[in-house]
Amino acid sequence: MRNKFFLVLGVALVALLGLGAWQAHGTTKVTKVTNVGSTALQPLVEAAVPGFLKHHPSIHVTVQGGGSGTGLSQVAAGAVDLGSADVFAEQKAGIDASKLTDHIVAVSGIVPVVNPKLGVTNLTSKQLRQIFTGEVTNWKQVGGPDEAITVINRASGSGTRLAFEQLVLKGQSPIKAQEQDSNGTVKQIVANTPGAISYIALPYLDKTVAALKLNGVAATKANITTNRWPLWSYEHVYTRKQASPAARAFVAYLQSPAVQRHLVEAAHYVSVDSMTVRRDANNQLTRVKGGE
Amino acid sequence: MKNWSNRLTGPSPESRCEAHGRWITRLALVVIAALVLSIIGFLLCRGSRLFLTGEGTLSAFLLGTNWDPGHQAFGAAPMIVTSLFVTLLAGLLALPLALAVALATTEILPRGAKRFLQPGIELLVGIPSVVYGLVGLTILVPLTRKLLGGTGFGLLTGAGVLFLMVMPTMTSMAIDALEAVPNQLRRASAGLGATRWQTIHRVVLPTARGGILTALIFGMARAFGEALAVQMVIGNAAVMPHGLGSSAATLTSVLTTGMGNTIMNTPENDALWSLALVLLLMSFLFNLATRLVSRKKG
Amino acid sequence: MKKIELQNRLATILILSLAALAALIAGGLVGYLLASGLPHVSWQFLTGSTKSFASGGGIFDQLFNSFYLVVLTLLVAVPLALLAAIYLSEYAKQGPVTTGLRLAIEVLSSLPSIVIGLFGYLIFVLQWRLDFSLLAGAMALTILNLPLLTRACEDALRQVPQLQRQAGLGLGMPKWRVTTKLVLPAALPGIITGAVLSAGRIFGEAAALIYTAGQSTIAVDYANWNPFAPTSFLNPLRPAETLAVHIWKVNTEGLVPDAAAVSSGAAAVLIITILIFNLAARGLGKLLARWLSR
Amino acid sequence: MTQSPAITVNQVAVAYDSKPVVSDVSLAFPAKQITALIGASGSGKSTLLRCLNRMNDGVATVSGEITFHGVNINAPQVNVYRVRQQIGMVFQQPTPFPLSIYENVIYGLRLRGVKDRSLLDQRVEESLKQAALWEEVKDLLKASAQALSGGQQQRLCIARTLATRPEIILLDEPTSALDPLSTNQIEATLSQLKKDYTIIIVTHNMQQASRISDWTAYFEQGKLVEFNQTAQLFINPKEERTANYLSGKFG
Repeated sequence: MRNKFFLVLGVALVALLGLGAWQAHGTTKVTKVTNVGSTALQPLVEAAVPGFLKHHPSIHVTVQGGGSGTGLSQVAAGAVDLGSADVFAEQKAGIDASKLTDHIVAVSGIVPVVNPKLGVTNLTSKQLRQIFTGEVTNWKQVGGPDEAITVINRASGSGTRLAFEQLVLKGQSPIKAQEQDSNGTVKQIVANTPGAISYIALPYLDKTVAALKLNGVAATKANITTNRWPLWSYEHVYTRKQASPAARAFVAYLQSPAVQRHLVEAAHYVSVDSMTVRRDANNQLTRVKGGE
Repeated sequence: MKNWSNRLTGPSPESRCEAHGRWITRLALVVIAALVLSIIGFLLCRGSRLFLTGEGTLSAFLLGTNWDPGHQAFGAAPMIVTSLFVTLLAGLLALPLALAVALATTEILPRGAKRFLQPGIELLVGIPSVVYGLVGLTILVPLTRKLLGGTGFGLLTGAGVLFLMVMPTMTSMAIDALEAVPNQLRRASAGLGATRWQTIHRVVLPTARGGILTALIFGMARAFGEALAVQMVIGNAAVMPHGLGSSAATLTSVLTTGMGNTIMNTPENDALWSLALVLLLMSFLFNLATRLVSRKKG
Repeated sequence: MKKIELQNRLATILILSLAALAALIAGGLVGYLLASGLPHVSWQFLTGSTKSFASGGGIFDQLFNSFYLVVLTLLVAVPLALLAAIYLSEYAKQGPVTTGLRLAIEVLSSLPSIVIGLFGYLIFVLQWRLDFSLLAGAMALTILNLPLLTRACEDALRQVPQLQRQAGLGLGMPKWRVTTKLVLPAALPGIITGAVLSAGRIFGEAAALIYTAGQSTIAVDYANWNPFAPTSFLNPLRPAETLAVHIWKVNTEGLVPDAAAVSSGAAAVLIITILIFNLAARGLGKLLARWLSR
Repeated sequence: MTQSPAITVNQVAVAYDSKPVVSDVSLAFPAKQITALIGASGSGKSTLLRCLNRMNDGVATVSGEITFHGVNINAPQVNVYRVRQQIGMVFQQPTPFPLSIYENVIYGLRLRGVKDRSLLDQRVEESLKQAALWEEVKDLLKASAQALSGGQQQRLCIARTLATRPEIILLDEPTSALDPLSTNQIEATLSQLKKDYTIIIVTHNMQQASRISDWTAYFEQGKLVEFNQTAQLFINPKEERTANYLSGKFG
């Protein structure tokens, strides 16, 4: 009797599932677009998905992290449609940048941060460089309290670190120090460690850490657009040269005013449109007209 | 006669059921074996690329102390040493406590104690490693800073967090090992006038030694492979450690930090897979050694 | 004689105080997490959905995903581990092959979960075209949990007295029947303990899921019960962020101003969820044991 | 012997791994009689008993011939489960399953797919009566078998074996875990059962062998020393080794 009951139950379940499969098959076809890459950029791209879905209900976009390296590798290998990165593809060895198309979706400021109890608010470029190369090991050498400096660097190979090394260290190699991969972790460590210094992306800055001025200039959006604050980098989304129409539609949406005016601002990135300078993969600056 | 030989030979529902059972269990085993072997093969394949492409040599990899994959320096010795040391330290810290809890619940406390303990242990296993890392960052790091001076990040803190993470697993397995000791043995020992400690020390622990060793292996294996939590408190700097308070990096923490930032099939990325292979080989050797030790004495 | 008793008493005190220390550490940890997290937990937090840049986001999707992933993983992992354990404990002869296999399974348990995650990404997500999905996550977690689970099942089976098996065999039952009808119900508590411990690891795992189940959730429809529909909450082929991954993400790259609150609140919710899940699993296990032995 | 033997053992040897435990035993067990196997621990008597329904499969290697109704039960085409259904076994310790008394008795039948309620009811009553347990448990058939006393549990196990209607019942020291009163009851039950069944019992208790068995086989170091009618063997053993064992002398 029990067996019969389970038989009936099983048949009913299979029938229901079959019906479901048939029904789901009948609905309109859905195109999938997958974005893999920079974890720092992920929140912004993810936030753009609901708005995009309103315009293109048949395109489902999945946004995943995995890191800039993964993003570039996978989009180059054709495994995913979009690869987000915070470095130029040209700056990464092992990637054939000529196969990829770069779409810049935002500009991110990079800001040095210290433990808030330290009381240091300003450093010169030289002092910052000396701290990260290990020439200066105590805060009192740069006008702060007598406190050992704990340097927290970013993961080697990460876009933020690459930009920081190019713009601040100018070719000198940094001391071997603690390396952390993510903005959040860096922030937590700096907030909890006396005498700690590191650098994070501007959108992640909050009250738990103290931002430093560089040569008296504060890391504000206005200063970034004019390059008065030189520590900034692009946030890229790469596609292959022959990208699918769906992927192209999503990238176009990311660069559209709907995203650039509202979401980018809300996420504390700087909109690409407002920049008055442009930088290429070799760090050459060119002034562009317009801006705000 | 004919009749009987018919009655006793040939298939029956029972023999069909048995064949069926054998088939299905063997299938499961084959699936698992295929999975395990493909992972091992996968790691061997990826992990040896660095050496096969000629970008690095095995001896420089195992003995070199300079890890800077961006500049073709692939010395993994600091991480190997750190991983081993931190794991051992965490295991040695956790084992006495895990064993004490297990002994207390199985040998000393009334049976009801286990009912409260078990859900507690299972809870601790389920806490995400990030949360352990955060607890380490907010509690253990300042504590170590006071204790040892310096930054507070380092080997000891890393081992401390790992100790917290592996203790529940080890406790749970140690309890299982002690419970597997037949009660007759305990009664026989008590009947000979042995005190509780003598029974534990001379009968229970020797009998359960295999299981306790397994608990240790599993606990340390988990410590060995843990990344996210350790990475937050160990200082994550790929340098040779020179003291309990010095910053260091484990194989897994370097692996996890670097994996997302490197391009596949570049030497930087291959070096990370080689680290994973080292991890696999070391835990293999470690398992083998423990097996040999337990067999020799048991 | 006196010395022996003194030794006994000292040893007992030592064991109990060490155990108390362990309990204190563990209790303090859980208490700390609950105390720092519970104030942030509200009905809105439990039932709301995540926000990208603003504070006040909830964790409902993540909570459900965690549950669903645990169920899916156990559905794959427990039968596999159990059958393998049955083979190892009931059928296999001791020999180099079984020893080697056991060793290989145990070695697997020390692989960092990110390696399993990347393996899952390259094989399940890309090779098998499962995309970032619950199913790919469940399979990666199956690999992660196989060692512990197989071990637990095997131990549980071995602890069933040999006599029970013989009694069944003596009645002319095939070994497979003896195993499923007599040994399995008796071993069920041990198997459930293993499964519950695994469930705990699944609830808490992040690194292996980042590359498999993914770290973002698509908008799902909780009214659509058809598991084949792309937006159904039951669809195993949709990407899903679990609570542990969410905690990880908020802590590492969260852009919400209340990241710390979300993280600690989510941790507290996770702890309570695991507690409820474990109690329910044990209750269910008792029912199952009764049902199996009939 | 007027009847043909129930089961015949011809030049049987058993070895665990490569360690021989039983060697060159030939023996014909008379039908519908009780045969006792006696001997010191390790003499191989239990091992031989377990060979009779192939409980040593996969554990030990058995050579020689064991013939049941003209069929060599170790032949490859023989279905081991059918052999065991004809030759049941009861063990040293009572092994009730964690079920009701009723379900325990009909366990073997259920597995064979018997569904007829009245047949099952009838089998339960018959078997429990044959095992002399019916009067004690007829009102608690739905109660858990594990609540019974040790002696009752062992009789339940006998009833469980009887319910599948075997021809031969093998008992491996069935009373070694029981008190004298329960032992008496089991012995009485066995004496009743020999009307319908062939019974082969391994026992350490020589009084028990002399009380209940019709035939006795004495084993020493894996060899059959003497096999005779019980009265003969106990009063007038032909072999000196048997006499020594019976009088408590060893070596």
